Amino acid sequence: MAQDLRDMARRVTPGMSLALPVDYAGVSMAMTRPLIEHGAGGLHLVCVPTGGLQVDMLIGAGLVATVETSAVSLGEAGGAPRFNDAVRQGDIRILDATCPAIHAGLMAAQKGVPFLPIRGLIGSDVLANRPDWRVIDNPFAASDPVALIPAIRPDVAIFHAPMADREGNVWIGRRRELAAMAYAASETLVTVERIVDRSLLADEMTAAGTLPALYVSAVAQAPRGAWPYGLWGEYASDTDELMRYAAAARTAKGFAEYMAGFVGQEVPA
Amino acid sequence: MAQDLRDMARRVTPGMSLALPVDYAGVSMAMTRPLIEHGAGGLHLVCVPTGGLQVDMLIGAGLVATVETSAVSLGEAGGAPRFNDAVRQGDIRILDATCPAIHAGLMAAQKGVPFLPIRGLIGSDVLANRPDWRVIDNPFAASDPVALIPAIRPDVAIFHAPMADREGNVWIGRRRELAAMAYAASETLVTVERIVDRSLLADEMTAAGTLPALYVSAVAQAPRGAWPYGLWGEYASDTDELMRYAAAARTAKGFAEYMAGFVGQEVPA
Amino acid sequence: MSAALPREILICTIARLLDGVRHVAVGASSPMPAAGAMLRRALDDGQRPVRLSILGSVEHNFFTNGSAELFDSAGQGRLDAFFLGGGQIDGQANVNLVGVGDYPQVKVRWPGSFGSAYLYFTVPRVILFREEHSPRVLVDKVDFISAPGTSAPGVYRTGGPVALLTGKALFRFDKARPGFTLESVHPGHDLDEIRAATGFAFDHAETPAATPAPDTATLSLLRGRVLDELAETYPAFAAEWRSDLAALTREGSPA
Amino acid sequence: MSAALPREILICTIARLLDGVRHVAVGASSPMPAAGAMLRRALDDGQRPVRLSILGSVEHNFFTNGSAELFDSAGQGRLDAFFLGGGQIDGQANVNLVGVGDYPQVKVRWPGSFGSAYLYFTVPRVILFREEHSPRVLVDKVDFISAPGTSAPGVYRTGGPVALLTGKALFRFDKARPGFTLESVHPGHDLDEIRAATGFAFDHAETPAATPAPDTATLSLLRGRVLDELAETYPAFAAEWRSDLAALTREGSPA
Repeated sequence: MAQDLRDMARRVTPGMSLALPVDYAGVSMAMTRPLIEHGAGGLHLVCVPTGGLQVDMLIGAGLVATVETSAVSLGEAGGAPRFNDAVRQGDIRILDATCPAIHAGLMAAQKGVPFLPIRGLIGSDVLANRPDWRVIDNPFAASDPVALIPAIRPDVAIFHAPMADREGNVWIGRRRELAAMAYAASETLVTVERIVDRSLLADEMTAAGTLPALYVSAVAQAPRGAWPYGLWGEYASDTDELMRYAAAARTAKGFAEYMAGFVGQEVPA
Repeated sequence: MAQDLRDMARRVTPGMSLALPVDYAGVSMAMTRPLIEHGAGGLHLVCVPTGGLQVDMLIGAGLVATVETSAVSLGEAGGAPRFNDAVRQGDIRILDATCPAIHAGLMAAQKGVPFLPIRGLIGSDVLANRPDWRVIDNPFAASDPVALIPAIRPDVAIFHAPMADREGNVWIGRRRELAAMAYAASETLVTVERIVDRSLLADEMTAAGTLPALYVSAVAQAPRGAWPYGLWGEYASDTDELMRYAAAARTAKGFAEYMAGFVGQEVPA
Repeated sequence: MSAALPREILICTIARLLDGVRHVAVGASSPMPAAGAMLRRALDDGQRPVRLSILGSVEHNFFTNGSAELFDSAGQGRLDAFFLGGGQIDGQANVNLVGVGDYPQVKVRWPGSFGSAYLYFTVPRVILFREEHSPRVLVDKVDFISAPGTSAPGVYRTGGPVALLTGKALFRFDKARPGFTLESVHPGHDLDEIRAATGFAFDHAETPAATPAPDTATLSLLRGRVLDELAETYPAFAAEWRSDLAALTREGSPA
Repeated sequence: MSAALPREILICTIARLLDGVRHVAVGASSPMPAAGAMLRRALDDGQRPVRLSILGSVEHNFFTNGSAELFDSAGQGRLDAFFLGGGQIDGQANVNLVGVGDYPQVKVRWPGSFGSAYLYFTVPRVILFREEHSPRVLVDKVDFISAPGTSAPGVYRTGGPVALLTGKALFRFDKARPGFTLESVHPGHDLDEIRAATGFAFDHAETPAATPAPDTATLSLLRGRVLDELAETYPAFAAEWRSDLAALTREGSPA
């Protein structure tokens, strides 16, 4: 494993909160093994806005105390086995949310405000089980209850993107939830397919899809670093591999066996 | 004047609220004359977040009832003469704001929520003069007052951008306040330097800076349509022309004389 | 042309439920709602543009502001229709996407509520779609309300459920009562079967109508343009459908 | 090398006030703050990266999320320093960017408060910079508070004014008192003149210090790299400065 990935993983300390993106946005699967080997536990995962393979692996590895999410699944490959098992066993605390509430919490952090209001939610058991959320009467109208979501300020955001330049600017294209995570987080760790020599801010076309280095703590190259997930505009998901994982991870033993061979980047056969 | 610009102007009816961008983001100066000739008055201008030449011209033409803004000026060319005069005369209602409050109001509309909180403001006369804003105690902390800005939902947003495609997608690059205006507004009218044949959403690079047609009501071509303002990545501001306007518009008569010759697009000599 | 397959009747029913929409969104693993929306678009071609967003798809994604934009556009009133499934759906149209048993340590855990707790409030036409029609799914009372079917007066709500479509029948939802009314029964099923398979009480005519089969023109559009379009995003689903159609033709041909 | 021009002393003072910052933003028409920030960056070269955002500039804009991003980054604590001018500044460091007279129908209208009512609260090191030092600008009490110098206990405030720099002097702001203390007087000015030109009361030493002139190395950096950089964004200001330097050399050369 590359030393720079190990170095990035070392920035995560026990008990930290980690923001991780939805499966199609750019999951840094390449960071999964370094995180597990590093072993910082008691993590609070914030799924933006849902989780998948990476979340399931970190749970299976015993590093997770809390999952804050709108869902965890392996998509076409079915339910997330280690997550589902941990919930049933009561091994993790689950903070069930709904997608726009996660976005609202991150946006509150981005704006430097203590909360953001959100419509919906009222009367749901999602809201009923979130004592950390509030309902107030909209001060601009009569008897109009509205839910408030407190700011979500992750310690670290981790994702994978197509490219970065040597100044640390990262091209995220239209996956702006990656920017939202970085704005909200104290530190942001990024793996990329390639590092380019020209500045991504040098022309307006690439600049439009670029997260500025101001928000980026470290970048490391990890080709096919989202595998077995795909990366938009780059490569497709490896559904067979996800199925293989889903079958193996049904038991703790099967999970351990699968993980023994998992590098986190596709290794040419 | 092009018929399509006239047609777009006709979508504006008396008393509507219009969102207009800051001078460097892409002002559709090309729409100024069609709007004035169309003559819909009693307008409520929302400057995102500040106004300049276009706002001054619409005020000078007598079409404006209210200006909601963080500032109005001609930048290097000095104060905005028709705006300043209208304020002194009490001819317009001024809703003084601060830049991030305008952004917060638009973001509330984008999110479909009645308000957004914002830090700062407390103890300022900006807040003291906005009875339409509120201060509440942050429900997540003890004795922590925080200001709330109600959603700003303009009837029409109007701006100028480098290009659009035939489906109505508009390339706005990193000037994302233009997207924010469009998300918040009921209708969005856009002038562009050029219309391209390929879809701007067809590849991830151009898609990253594209406002989807979902938010765009009409597009018209208007080469150099921001002049005498510049357009990022395209052409620079014509400061001499702004100075010429600033000098002329010191009086109502000078303004009328200047406007008689103003087409709203640079005419080759 | 051979008679409509059960799934084709479902897709055509979805297209009917989408009549008049400008913008419809479907989840990532929802080939039938996607096919219904594509059929709607094909039927409205030249009259009204129908925008289709498929979450997680690169091809059918015209959003450019990350995964928050779908929810933002719903909040702005720019999203007309959406589909919700649900591990459990009850007679009040409450939806459970979280699990069976006592929360949080549920016996069976499903992925989670996704955007339901928001979109159910803000999308005018939410179609509940679940092929499995059984007392396990259609329950009297859900174990966890991911999203409530109705709201108290005064609660801001511009959207909600309009219909429930299963593999056996189509129900309409009446939010005033609140409750479901059986609208039609799909070919090959009957009221007794549906009564037995439904865990909640519902209104129905003495002799419920049959879900209409598509006309030839619609079926031809569906098996042509729509199936081709669908194959780009859901290749496995489209291939299975094509093979069923081939089998149907073989069976039918000797006659 | 010839002696420092008055504007060079101001720029070097600004660079001094920016010691230790990681990210500083300046307004669109602010060549001197920009020059001070560029000098700070040049002085820190190789030790600490200093990011400079110039509002409205394409060249010095590393933001990619529209004009809201500056304010967002301040709210996140990622903006260390900012400059504020003001048509009026009073002894409590209240700033007026709106106008003179009774609001809203003021006698003299200035552009407006811009981002001051927010950035004054959220940027740790706000430097008040106004070259004109007169009783018209430095007033006892502003006519309109665009942004207050201090806040009541309990009001969320992570930033505020640290200094006031004019063409005649440098003041430090003490938010506990609250009030200004004269820190140093620029060459060619004295306490009596400053007292007469200042409309508010301020603390001062019996014999105030003189604002230090830059050393030769700093001055050489300023007239070389910084002036070149500045010329890209503020060509007119840079040209005037160069012509003043040329005149200074001509005057000095016969000696």
